[in-house]
Amino acid sequence: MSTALLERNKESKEEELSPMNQQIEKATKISVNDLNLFYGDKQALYNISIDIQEKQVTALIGPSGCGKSTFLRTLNRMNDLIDGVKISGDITIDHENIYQSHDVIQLRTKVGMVFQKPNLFPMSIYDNVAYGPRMQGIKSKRELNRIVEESLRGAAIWDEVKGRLKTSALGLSGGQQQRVCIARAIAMKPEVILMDEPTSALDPISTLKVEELIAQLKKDYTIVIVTHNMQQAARVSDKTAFFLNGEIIEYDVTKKIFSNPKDQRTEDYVTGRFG
Amino acid sequence: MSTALLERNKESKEEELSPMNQQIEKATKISVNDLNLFYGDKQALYNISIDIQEKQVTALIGPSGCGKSTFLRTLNRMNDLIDGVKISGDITIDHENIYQSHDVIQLRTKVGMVFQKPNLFPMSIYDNVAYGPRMQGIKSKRELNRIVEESLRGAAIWDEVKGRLKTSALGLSGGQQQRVCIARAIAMKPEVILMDEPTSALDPISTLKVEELIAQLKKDYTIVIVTHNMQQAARVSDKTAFFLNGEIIEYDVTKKIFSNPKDQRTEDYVTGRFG
Amino acid sequence: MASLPIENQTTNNRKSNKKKYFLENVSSKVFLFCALLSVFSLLLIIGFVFYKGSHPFIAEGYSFIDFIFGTDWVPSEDQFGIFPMIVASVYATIGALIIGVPVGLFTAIFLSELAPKSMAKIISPAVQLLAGIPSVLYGVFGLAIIVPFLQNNLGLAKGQSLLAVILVLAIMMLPTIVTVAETAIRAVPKTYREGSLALGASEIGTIFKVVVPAAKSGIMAAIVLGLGRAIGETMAVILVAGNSLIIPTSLTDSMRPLTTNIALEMGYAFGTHQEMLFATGIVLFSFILLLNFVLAKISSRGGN
Amino acid sequence: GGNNENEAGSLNEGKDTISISGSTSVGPLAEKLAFNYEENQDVNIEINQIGSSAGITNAISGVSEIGMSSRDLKPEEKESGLDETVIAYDGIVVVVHPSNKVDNLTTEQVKQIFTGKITNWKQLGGDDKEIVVVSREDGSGSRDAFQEIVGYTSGELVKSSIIASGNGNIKTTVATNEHAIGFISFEYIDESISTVKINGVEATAENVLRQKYSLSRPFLFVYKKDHLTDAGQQFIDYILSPEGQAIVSETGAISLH
Amino acid sequence: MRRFKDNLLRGLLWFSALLTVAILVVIVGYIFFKGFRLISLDFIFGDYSPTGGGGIWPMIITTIYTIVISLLIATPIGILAAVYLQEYAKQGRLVKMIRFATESLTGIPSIIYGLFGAVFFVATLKLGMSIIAASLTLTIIVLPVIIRTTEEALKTVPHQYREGSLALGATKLQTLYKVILPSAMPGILSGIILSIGRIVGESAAIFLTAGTVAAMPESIFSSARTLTVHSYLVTQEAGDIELAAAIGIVLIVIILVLNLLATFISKKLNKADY
Ligand SMILES: Nc1ncnc2c1ncn2[C@@H]1O[C@H](COP(=O)(O)OP(=O)(O)OP(=O)(O)O)[C@@H](O)[C@H]1O
Ligand SMILES: Nc1ncnc2c1ncn2[C@@H]1O[C@H](COP(=O)(O)OP(=O)(O)OP(=O)(O)O)[C@@H](O)[C@H]1O
Ligand SMILES: [Mg+2]
Ligand SMILES: [Mg+2]
Repeated sequence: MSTALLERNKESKEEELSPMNQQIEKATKISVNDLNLFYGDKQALYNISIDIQEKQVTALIGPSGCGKSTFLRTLNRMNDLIDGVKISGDITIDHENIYQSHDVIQLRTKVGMVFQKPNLFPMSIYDNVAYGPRMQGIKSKRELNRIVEESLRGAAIWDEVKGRLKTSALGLSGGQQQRVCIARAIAMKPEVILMDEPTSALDPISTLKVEELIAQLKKDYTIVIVTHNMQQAARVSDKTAFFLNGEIIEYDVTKKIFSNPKDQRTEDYVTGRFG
Repeated sequence: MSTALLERNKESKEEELSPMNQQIEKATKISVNDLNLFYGDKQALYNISIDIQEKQVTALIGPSGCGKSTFLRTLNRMNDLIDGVKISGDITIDHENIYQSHDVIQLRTKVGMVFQKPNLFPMSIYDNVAYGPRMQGIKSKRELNRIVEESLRGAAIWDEVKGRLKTSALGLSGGQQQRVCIARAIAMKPEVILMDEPTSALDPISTLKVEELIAQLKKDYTIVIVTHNMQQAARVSDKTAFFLNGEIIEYDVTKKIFSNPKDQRTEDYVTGRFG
Repeated sequence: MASLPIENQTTNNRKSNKKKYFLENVSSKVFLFCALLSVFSLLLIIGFVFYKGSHPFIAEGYSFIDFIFGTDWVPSEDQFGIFPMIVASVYATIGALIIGVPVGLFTAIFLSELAPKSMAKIISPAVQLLAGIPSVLYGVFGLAIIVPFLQNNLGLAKGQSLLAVILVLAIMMLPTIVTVAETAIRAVPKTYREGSLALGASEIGTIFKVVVPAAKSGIMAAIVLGLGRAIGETMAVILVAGNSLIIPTSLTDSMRPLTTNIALEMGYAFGTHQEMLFATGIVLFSFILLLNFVLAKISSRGGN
Repeated sequence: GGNNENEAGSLNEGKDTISISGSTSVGPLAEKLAFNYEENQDVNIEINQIGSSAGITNAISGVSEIGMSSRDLKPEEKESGLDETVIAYDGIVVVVHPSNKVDNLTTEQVKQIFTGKITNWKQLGGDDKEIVVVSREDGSGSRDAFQEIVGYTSGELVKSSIIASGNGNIKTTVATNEHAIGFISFEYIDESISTVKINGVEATAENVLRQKYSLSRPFLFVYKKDHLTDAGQQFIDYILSPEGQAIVSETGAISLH
Repeated sequence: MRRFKDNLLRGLLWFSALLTVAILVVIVGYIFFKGFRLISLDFIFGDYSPTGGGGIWPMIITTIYTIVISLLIATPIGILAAVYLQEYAKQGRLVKMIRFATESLTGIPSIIYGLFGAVFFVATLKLGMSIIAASLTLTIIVLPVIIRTTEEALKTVPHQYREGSLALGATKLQTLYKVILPSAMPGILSGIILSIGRIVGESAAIFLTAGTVAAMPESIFSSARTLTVHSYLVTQEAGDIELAAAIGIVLIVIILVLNLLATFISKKLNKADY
């Protein structure tokens, strides 16, 4: 299956895209085929088709409101929660159609998510991070302690919060909260991690740490990340998809997107000449 | 009064900083003197002293949790709302001590604010933007229409929302919401605008637009902006203060901070070598 | 980061997920069952009232029009006209709303937004205490304090009056309105308040323009529940209404609301008389439906 | 069966249980009778004061063994096979506020007051004050009896009259209103209100028994013959005995003898 | 002008609150003033006798029985029903109608519930006049209150919490009892407290279903008299306001204890109380 389908925009040249894909040896983890999504009557995604490779970082970029978050949320079926959302097309993860399977829980255990706005629960920091594992039935105090510490370290926040694990998570600064959110997702040891602008609230140092973390995580995990930060996309991702008005305009290895994009609009966007 | 006081960190060299300030001719708009702030028993700001110049953009940078937001919120007394906050020291705006005056409302009309997380009210877009002016007693429909359109244009969001001004503001994407927040602040025509990472949820294009807007606004307004984005600080600000652990480590003209900082820690931070 | 072997974990998940989905299924059935049970019991009551109350009109040839618009209620002489009571109920309810709702809401706003924490901590539970005082005692209070007060200060021959009813009902609505509305207002996110204050809105402006509208749904619930409490109240009203069978024309007239009629005579009623009291219940129910409908309309209009 | 609701009875060491429900006017008297009766007998008497009609309904349906009524049975109720026993008489007394100077009325005057022909105390030799009429609810035994003896119908009752439920409420209403006039049972007379002589006759039990004082009504026990247990019958017998009737007199009601 | 309006509104807020407090003080004060003379150990703990004034211990026990049983039934059903309406049901006409009917039923006078209970629970289900029949009737009376307040409380729980939890692979059920219900606890609690008030304050519905037997109930199938019914009877027939007020004092104390207990329990249940 081809990686970037631009059914509506006939400007794309599919045959040119295919060779690029062949350079990437990794297996396909997520395969999206002809996905359309409507919020009520309003179409938010048009004919999205994309293959996302295992153990790589795939970045989604594009202007505000173009549908990046919406697309990301189809991958763990978070859009199911919104009334009036209609979806057509297929999404398979590990060759399993996630919209046909009824096991959303397993899907969401496998596909972790970090949201745009930190959304910690009104509990202690510890309980927030231990939440997922507990829901999976892990009860051993020692095991939980280990997971919590490991996850918080992984999210580069351990040192800041280790003394106040039992205090409310909502007392943390925005950046701290977001890192705890990442820790909470990591604690589940998912296979895929979806990140919706995970560092938009972070300072450069934490951002760097999270980016390092991403680089490290991708050895084991498949990561899809939405970012507004071109440098970040360039730094962390292996492949990049450029969204515009609900369509994928271009999807390719990151280097190519940033150095030599096919589409004029992509070039305009990544060089900041857009709009 | 000297601009950067590093009472606790004796490494700083005050006498060296002073000459830099003299290059800046603008008058002092906000003057902060020996400010200490406690959340309950926990001290969040230490001996902050800083002069902020009129009709300039002052950027506050520093790692997450260092107190940037906290400091920003002292300038329009938003910290008054938090229980158990204790403040010592003086802040004067236009030579008036804002903690002695009892007219917080006038202060906040004069000092607008854009928050880290978009916090639109559950009303229509129009009502959100018209909220401040209405509170000021503006009733004329035409006048309000004009203000709303102007402000939304100013925040680079007019075209996206003009068709749905009367629909709920909460249906917008994160980026869109934040720009409406900026519009809402602009609608008040304040003298000072405080921005707490106003573009952290925006895509590069909107960010650029907002930055242009900031450049334009500073002709009339004094702007204080917290940002994690070094490039942004470098692009938009005239002066930059570097915060660390609740103190100002260095405060100087932006160019100096980024090209030739005095303090090793500042250098480490702005070059991303920190931590 | 070190991790458990992924496959291992996945199979674990699969196993336990079966149980989870089962639980999920069962629980949603249980929730549905509870909802249906509630609905069922409520339907039963409605059915019961309608069954009993419609009998005279269906089987005994009484005219429903005469029932609604008749002005004479003399059960022992087979006259069943409840028009004066309908008027009385409308007046009493509207009056109680006009006094009870603003006082209750304002108190709730005060407690959640203005009152110092320590003050709210004492007053809120104290107000909730009022909710548990038996209505008989409210009636006694009304009869012993409010009625003589009106009698003496307004120079009336009798203090049992529309005004006394309105005051007692307004008082009885208070705890419900205050408690429910206070909880709703407290739940409004802080960011709204911050956003508004940062725009130079005053504390009061913020409260009325942002916080209260954001809590609209809960406030409506407070009003509706408070109203229900007031309309459904009988024991207290019996004592202060006077229960006279006239169409009230002034606040100082004594009158008999629909509910009182039911409670007053049910103890001795028999046969058609009793059924007519149930019919009174139907009218009351329709009255409440109408009122709630109007309130819902008002609130949805106010929303935009 | 007549005792189907009384699972408690079987828990109670095999004691017999008599369940009685009905009139709130008869209730207090029945409670005292039961209280004394239980002291000497191995029996458990449950008394529920829920109103005459509900008590009669219970007696018919078998929820209660005996119903208490302060009004006469309606024809339909009699048709369903109820028997009745008068256990006492209840005198009804006209009461006014203690400050009221009027202390004697003729039956005709009472009638004119309650039908709205006389509207000011002045007309009766009292102060120049509007009369506020207080009556019981339609269907109430006291009211039925009162109206029958005084001689007016429910339809004639002055419309602006205050309707109070229960003797206590009439008493409280009259006690707090100088304008008011009402009627209550003998049992509830106390110093908060003052009583009015009817046709010059004082409202006392003797005068009722001597048939000088006409305002009275019977207190009834109603039951279905086949529901009545031996214990129930014995309790009724006890009430009708001199011992039981002595208690009746003690409580302020009028004994049968 | 704006300032004037602000001050006016602020004044009104203060005025309303003061008025409410004044009403509270006057009513509670009146009850205490009227009733405190009767309060004695014997009055509370003695055995009831129809001749003396006191001995309300059996009624205290009955009152507590009815509260506990009604709450034990109504709270779970009400909360779960609200959960269904708010979290599971499709928000359509039907749900709206259910909500509407529920609300409207709060205005039906309790004597009608009482008559219903007398026909349905007492006679049809053959429970007899008993504490259980009264409790079931009371359950129906307070259900709308619990459902409605719980629904409102659920509505105020931020959507992000649900998303956050579900995205972590938690089931809806887990999300519900770990995140949503704890966050909604204050609202639910106020519903429960109002219900306690409603149960305690009820008379008509109780004397028609539990009767007025003034003796210690042997079991929940016994007929018995609650404090409120007792105070109803003494005001209605005897006009003994002092006694009613004395009972009122006891009731106020009971409610106070129960409200504190409910608050305490909900705090215990709600570990997420930050
Ligand atoms: N729940 C919703 N109902 C209706 N429309 C929605 C909803 N959520 C998003 N949209 C619309 O769908 C479009 C895509 O939104 P989305 O949040 O996916 O954008 P995005 O690319 O993530 O933007 P941003 O970078 O600002 O987060 C936008 O036009 C938005 O207004
Ligand atoms: N309400 C509060 N109560 C207690 N501590 C707080 C509160 N708000 C902030 N803090 C603490 O004060 C310190 C400074 O927080 P602040 O929000 O000012 O950081 P920041 O520099 O804005 O960080 P970020 O870049 O992550 O937004 C942090 O350690 C934070 O945990
Ligand atoms: Mg987004
Ligand atoms: Mg901050």
